[in-house]
Amino acid sequence: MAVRASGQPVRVSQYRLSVAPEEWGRVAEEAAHVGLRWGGLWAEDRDARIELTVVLEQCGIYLMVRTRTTDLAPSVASHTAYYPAAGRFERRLTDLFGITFRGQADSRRWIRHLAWSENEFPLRKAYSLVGHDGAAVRPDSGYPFLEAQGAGVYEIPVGPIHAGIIEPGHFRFQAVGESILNLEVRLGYVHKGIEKTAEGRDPDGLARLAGRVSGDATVAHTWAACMAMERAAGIEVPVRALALRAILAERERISNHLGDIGSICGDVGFAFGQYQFGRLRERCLRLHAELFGHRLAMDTVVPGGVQPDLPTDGAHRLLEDGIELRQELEELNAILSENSSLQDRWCMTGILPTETARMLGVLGYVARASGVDFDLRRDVPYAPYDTLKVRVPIATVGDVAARVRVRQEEIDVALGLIDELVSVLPGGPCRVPWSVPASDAEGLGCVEGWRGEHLAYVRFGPDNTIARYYPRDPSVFNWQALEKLIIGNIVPDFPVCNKSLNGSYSGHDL
Amino acid sequence: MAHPLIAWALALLQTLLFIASAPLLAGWIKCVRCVLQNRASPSVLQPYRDLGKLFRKKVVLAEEASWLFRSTPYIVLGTMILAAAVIPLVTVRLPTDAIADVIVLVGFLALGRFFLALAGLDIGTSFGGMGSSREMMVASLAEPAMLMAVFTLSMTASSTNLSTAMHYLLQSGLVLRPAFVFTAAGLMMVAIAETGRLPVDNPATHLELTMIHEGMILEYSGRHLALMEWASEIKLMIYAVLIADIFLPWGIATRFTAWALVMGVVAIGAKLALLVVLLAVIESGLAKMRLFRVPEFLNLAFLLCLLGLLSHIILEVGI
Amino acid sequence: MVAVGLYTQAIRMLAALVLFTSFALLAQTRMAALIRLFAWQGALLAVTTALVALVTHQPRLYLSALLTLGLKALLIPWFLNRLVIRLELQHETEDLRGNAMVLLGAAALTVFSYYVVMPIVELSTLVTRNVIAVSLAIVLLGMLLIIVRRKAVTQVVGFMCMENGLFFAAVVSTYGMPMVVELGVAFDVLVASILFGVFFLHLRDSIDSLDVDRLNRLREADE
Amino acid sequence: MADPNLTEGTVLTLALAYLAVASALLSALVALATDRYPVVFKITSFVLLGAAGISAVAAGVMNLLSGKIHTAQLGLGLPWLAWHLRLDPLSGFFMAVTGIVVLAVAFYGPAYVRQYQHGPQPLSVLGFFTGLFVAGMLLVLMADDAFLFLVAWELMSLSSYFLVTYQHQYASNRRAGYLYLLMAEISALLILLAFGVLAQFSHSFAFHAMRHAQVPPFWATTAFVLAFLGFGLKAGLIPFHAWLPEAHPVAPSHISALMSGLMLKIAVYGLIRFSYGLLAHIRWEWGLVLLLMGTASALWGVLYALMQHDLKRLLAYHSVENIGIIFMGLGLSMIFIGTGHPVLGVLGLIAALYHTLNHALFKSLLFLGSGAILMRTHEGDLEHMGGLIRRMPQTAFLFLIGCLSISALPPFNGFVSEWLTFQSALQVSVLSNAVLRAIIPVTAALLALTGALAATCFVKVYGVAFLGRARTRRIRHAREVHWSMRLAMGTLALLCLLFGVLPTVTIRVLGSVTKLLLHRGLPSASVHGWLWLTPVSAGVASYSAPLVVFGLLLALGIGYVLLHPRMSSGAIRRVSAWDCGFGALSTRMQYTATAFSMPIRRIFNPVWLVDESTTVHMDPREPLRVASVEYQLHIGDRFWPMLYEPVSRWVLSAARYVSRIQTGRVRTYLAYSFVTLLVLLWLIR
Repeated sequence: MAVRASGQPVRVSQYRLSVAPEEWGRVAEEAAHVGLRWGGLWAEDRDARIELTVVLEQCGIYLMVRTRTTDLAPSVASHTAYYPAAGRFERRLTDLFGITFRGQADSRRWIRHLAWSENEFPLRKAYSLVGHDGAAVRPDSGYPFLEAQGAGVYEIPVGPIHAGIIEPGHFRFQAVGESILNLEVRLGYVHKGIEKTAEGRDPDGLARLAGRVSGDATVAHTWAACMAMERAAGIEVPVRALALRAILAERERISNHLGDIGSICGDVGFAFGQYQFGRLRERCLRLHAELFGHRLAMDTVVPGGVQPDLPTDGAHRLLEDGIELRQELEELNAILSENSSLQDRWCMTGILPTETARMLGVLGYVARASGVDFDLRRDVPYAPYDTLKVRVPIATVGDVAARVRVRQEEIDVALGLIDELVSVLPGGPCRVPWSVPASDAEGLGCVEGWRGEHLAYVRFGPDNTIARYYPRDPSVFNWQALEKLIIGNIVPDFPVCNKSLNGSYSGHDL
Repeated sequence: MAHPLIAWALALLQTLLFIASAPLLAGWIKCVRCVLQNRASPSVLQPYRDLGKLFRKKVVLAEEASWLFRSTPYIVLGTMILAAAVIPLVTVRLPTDAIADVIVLVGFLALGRFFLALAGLDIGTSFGGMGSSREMMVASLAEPAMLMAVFTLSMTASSTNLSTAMHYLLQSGLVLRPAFVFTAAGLMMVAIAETGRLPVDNPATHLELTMIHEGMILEYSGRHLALMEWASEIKLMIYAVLIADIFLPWGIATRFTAWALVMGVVAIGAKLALLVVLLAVIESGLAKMRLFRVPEFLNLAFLLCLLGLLSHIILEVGI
Repeated sequence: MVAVGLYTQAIRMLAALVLFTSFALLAQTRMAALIRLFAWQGALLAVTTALVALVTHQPRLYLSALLTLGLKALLIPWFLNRLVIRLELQHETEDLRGNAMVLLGAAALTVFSYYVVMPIVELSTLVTRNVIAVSLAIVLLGMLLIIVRRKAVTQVVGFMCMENGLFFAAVVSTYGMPMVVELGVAFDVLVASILFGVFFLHLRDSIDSLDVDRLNRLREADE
Repeated sequence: MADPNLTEGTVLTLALAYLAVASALLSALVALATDRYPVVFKITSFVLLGAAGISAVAAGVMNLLSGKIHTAQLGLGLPWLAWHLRLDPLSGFFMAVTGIVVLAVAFYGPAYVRQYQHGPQPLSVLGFFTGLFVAGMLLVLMADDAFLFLVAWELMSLSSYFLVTYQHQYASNRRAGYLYLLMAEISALLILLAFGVLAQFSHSFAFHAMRHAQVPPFWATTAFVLAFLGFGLKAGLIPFHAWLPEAHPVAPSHISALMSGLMLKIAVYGLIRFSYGLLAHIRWEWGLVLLLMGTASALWGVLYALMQHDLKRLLAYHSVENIGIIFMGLGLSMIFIGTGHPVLGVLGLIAALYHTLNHALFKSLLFLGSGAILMRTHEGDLEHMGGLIRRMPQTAFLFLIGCLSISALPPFNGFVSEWLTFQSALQVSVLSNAVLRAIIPVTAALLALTGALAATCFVKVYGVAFLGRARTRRIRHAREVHWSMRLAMGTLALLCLLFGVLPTVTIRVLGSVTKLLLHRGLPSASVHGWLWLTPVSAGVASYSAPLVVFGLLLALGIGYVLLHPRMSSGAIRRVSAWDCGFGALSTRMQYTATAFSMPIRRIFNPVWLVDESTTVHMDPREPLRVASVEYQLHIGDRFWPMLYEPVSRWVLSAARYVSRIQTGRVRTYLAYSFVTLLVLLWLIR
């Protein structure tokens, strides 16, 4: 492979590589051969040429492989033959940029519903944001789902509007009676144009936007975006801010896991668990509101540090809360694990085998419950985790019960980390002033959010403006796992399987 | 025995009381459940408000709905009222009790369910069909268990007429019947399955894919929905009254005096209130079963009823 | 309806409950729950013995009741439980396909034992004679449990269950066996359970499973 | 008994019966001419068939009401054995049932057979054999000697064979017909043997001689077993049912109605005639066999029916179920008679007879309904139907009544007979045999399971075929059938309701049958007036169908009046069904028949031979990507590999063994003949 290794390290763990467009397919081939993890793909319209970047990772080292094509509607080889997860990224780029991926098995539209036409490409520079009326768009009912054949097979369409208060997404089951033969997920209902909106913003503006990519992972997304910007600008964040960011991230992890475990109980009709865990989550969120001024701690992470410093009694409150939470959880977890009717629903439901998990490149607790042992905080330690010892809970079965157990243990680990961080919370400022980066400066932020690895790519344009922002939510990979783990299960087990995964619709759709 | 006209009037009154207090029972269950889950509970009268609201609302029908869909709420409610009419609530020996015995009662419930399941299929959506299919699965396994329980009762009292049987039980005084212990347990399980309570169906769920009862009535609105809700509340009441009256018949009026009738009302009220607390406690500790565990659950119910019957034959008759 | 004494009613109720525990044993798949049920059966036996002692004024039956309680409701279940924990079988469940058929078969066995016992019942003069049918049924159900289950622990429980049936018959119909016999039997059972425990440990070590169907490998016939 | 006191009633009743047979035969003859003169003769043939039906009903009802026995001898048949004919309440009852269904078919036929007019097979064949078939059934009912009985039986079997193979262009029909013929002949052989056993002791083939014969218990049981096997085979009892779901559905629908609705009942008649009428002492063990076989048939039949998605096949399996229920009633009756409780025996017999009547009505109705669908849509597969309630509203309504009746739901007729069966089963406390006391309630619970499963099955049938949306173009363009067909179905539906609402009257009339067979009726059933049905006594059980209907109508009426749009909240708004906001519900998103019965299949899985496979093809270009999913399900009858295939293998190998004598040389055959001749001469020496 003719690789022109022009890369100088951004950080020790990140490298860049450029290849010719015709070599694009071989990138995947070689990467798969070596066993690299495929971590995301984005494109950019630079001077009427498309620049494609794929992120690959192994052993904590990130490799950004890049190619520049000669026109705006290029045709490059697809990566799907080696990395099935690439399919949705590529279909997305086809919809947004008009790039053709050769050799792709699935060329149906993905992110595009009927809001813009087939010949419009919103992420090209030429596409203007103004001049579009906000009229309601027809539902995209003509999307060609896979139809299972055979007498007695029927389809269940569920969503985009669901009975519960959850985000919109369409699930199309091919089923016979209660057995699910196949499932296709159709997303894109909450495509908000995050990437286009980001263009031209200043760093503070981008941080605010990143916090709104996916509300439940606001700290993770903002941190990833800030990390990317700070790396691009070469800013050293103060240690106190780093510690506070980690505390925020861990608290986010705890509150979301609590809420999800409650919902997983609720989805199998175990109201006791639902309300108890719901109560604990609410307590968490109220403490956030008191300490950080926002229930979800939105906009607390800012470029160069953390915005409101922790109140003086904050450390004490956090420690106290941790102790109480531990006590309550100890009781509740015992009740959950001893309730055989509950365990019966969770065990052996929605199994994601390790091999499938690896092939799809799933992340976070979904991966860890299926035996894929990867956690950025331990394997690619970024400050302040580089000074901490992070225990990573692992399960191998890959069923709902395993995902719940991994989450329960992650709460425990997170509580431990918070204790450690709070007890040695360094002093000093919690924000440094921003220094304007050079034009074209770029950075890649990698953060282990509560769902898993968040990536954020930022490239600056002139005058401290953002030229390109791409946040890659871990959900993009995890959503694909849902389609696999549900096969062979029965229809009424779907809600609990889905909730145990809990992909972000918004984080996926952008 | 009082004058036939008075008896018929009493029967009518009892039926009205039965169907009018059914929402109260449903409200009471919700209350108890909330208390058990550390939640603030709605008023006991909330089901009445819900029904009132639904009755006032306009009906929105699916384009595909046929006459069967529109008439089903009336039929379902009609069968439930009919079933309620033949169950002794406050007093035994009313003329309505003879219209149908307990097997016919099961038949009424089956008739209502037949139409309910058909209505689920009428619109042609997958949720309705799913609900119907599941409902019929549960019903077809619950019905034999229920009849087995009924057989034990009727063999003990040598009558399938509820009123006569209860009268017999009252007359024979407090007898420890092993058969009834099993039958009561079996019938409770059947009741849980048939009225769509946890762990068989989750009455509080709105997840389309897991619903049984709610799936079938998904397309109903306005007064149709009100009728359906009311019917399901009456159904719950029917099972509760059956269990309370068969296994704890004491307190029910055997004469038509005012005092006896008042006592009858108080007694059944107290029994139902307690029974519901028991039900709520059971519900709170359980998750909903996986759909294909439900047959095992009902098999167990059937087995219990069968054991009841066998222990009746072996331990009670052969003496 | 013949007026029946409270004692008879109570004995019948206990008989029915013991029978029920036997059925429940057949229906139960979880090891821990199985052992708990078995303990309950033992406790019910103890209560029955105590009741008979109370009514017939035989103090030695109280001792027998205590012995039953200690051994069958506490010691053996505790021992089995420890064994299960040691062998890490707590969450183990047996695959019970066609269990409905087994349960129906169990019901048929109950009817059958009644049928078999009928001539004896007609001869007997004891008020509790019908209980003999139940005892026989419990024995037969224990045997059924041994036959249909594959896990060795379940089979031990089935064996004990058979013994319980015999004991029940002895207590109710003849007001208990002589003390010496009882002590001997109790001791035998204890020793048997310990032997089983040792046997399991060896079984697991040698064939790496407690699935007794695996013992098929030991037979010499070619397959 | 044989005294022909030629009163006016006798003459009239017998004349009506003769008329019925004669018109059926005439209808057959007339039908032969239809090929040349289609319109006139088609009508005439059916008019004659209708006349046969009317006169059969008249003869039967007159006989039932009078309760008298009418006998006659015809100078036909063998030299030493004239044809003995006899009409008594039992045959009268079955004749009336036959008449009703034949009448309905006669209404239904002319419009229905139009579709065969230009088919490859001549219409005349259909009409000819239909006439013969009906005549055969009527003659079986009138036969009073074994010879005539068997002649009529063969007439019935053979003519129906030709009806089954009417559309013999399809190989499956030929195969079904062959199987049917084979089973029918085995059945006839067994019946012949059963009569032979009795004739041995009565020294006559006439039934009146058999009635008075002293048959030792062993031979009585032998005769009963033979008769039970013979008639059970013809009735489609498990495990002899395999021919039934093959043969009944392939015949034209009105013939299916006759076969399922009537011919199976003739077999029931045969068994009742044989065991109650000819064998003097009924033993309870026979009853137990009947009860157990009946329960097995009922359960097996309904479970298999649930798995079918071909409408007529499904209905055929339901016939197995209902025959099982009838046999359960008979079994209970025999158990009670055999243990010395004749009153309860009457109850069981009445339950069985009532169910016979009911099954004839609703099964014919359902087969005629399926014929209506088939005629308009050429579609027999439930999976392709849907939404017919909008295209064929009246047929849909009538079919619904059939579904309600067969599902044993009050206040329709099927419920009454099942209720009576339950009541009969619940009287077990009188039995001293404890095992019986334990078994009977369990069979009753299994009957309850059967009923509930039947309801499930018909929710499936009605829901998938008539409700929802049309799945194919043909269904979308279906239209209502001719009024005469609707009239036929309507009559049957009305009768379904009537016999459900007026059980007391029916039971009183049925009393003359039980008086004949068991010398007592069931006076307790209607002792409280026509309004109250109290099979044993008012204290034990009571049911008032008229009041139930009244109460239901009252509740519906009040509800409707109170809640009618005018009274309450205004007009009804129509919108499209809830689609979760996706916007395109298609017919693929409807629940299918296979899907509907899937939970039941999963629960009772060992019952069937399930061959289920899901083939998933992955896309070669992308790992993990599903390119296509194909699901296949085949449900087989376990009795094929368990019983039929071994038997057929055995027969084949036996035949191969025997075939060694087949040399192909003429002289050898002559030698065989010669030896046979010698043996015969030696035998008759």
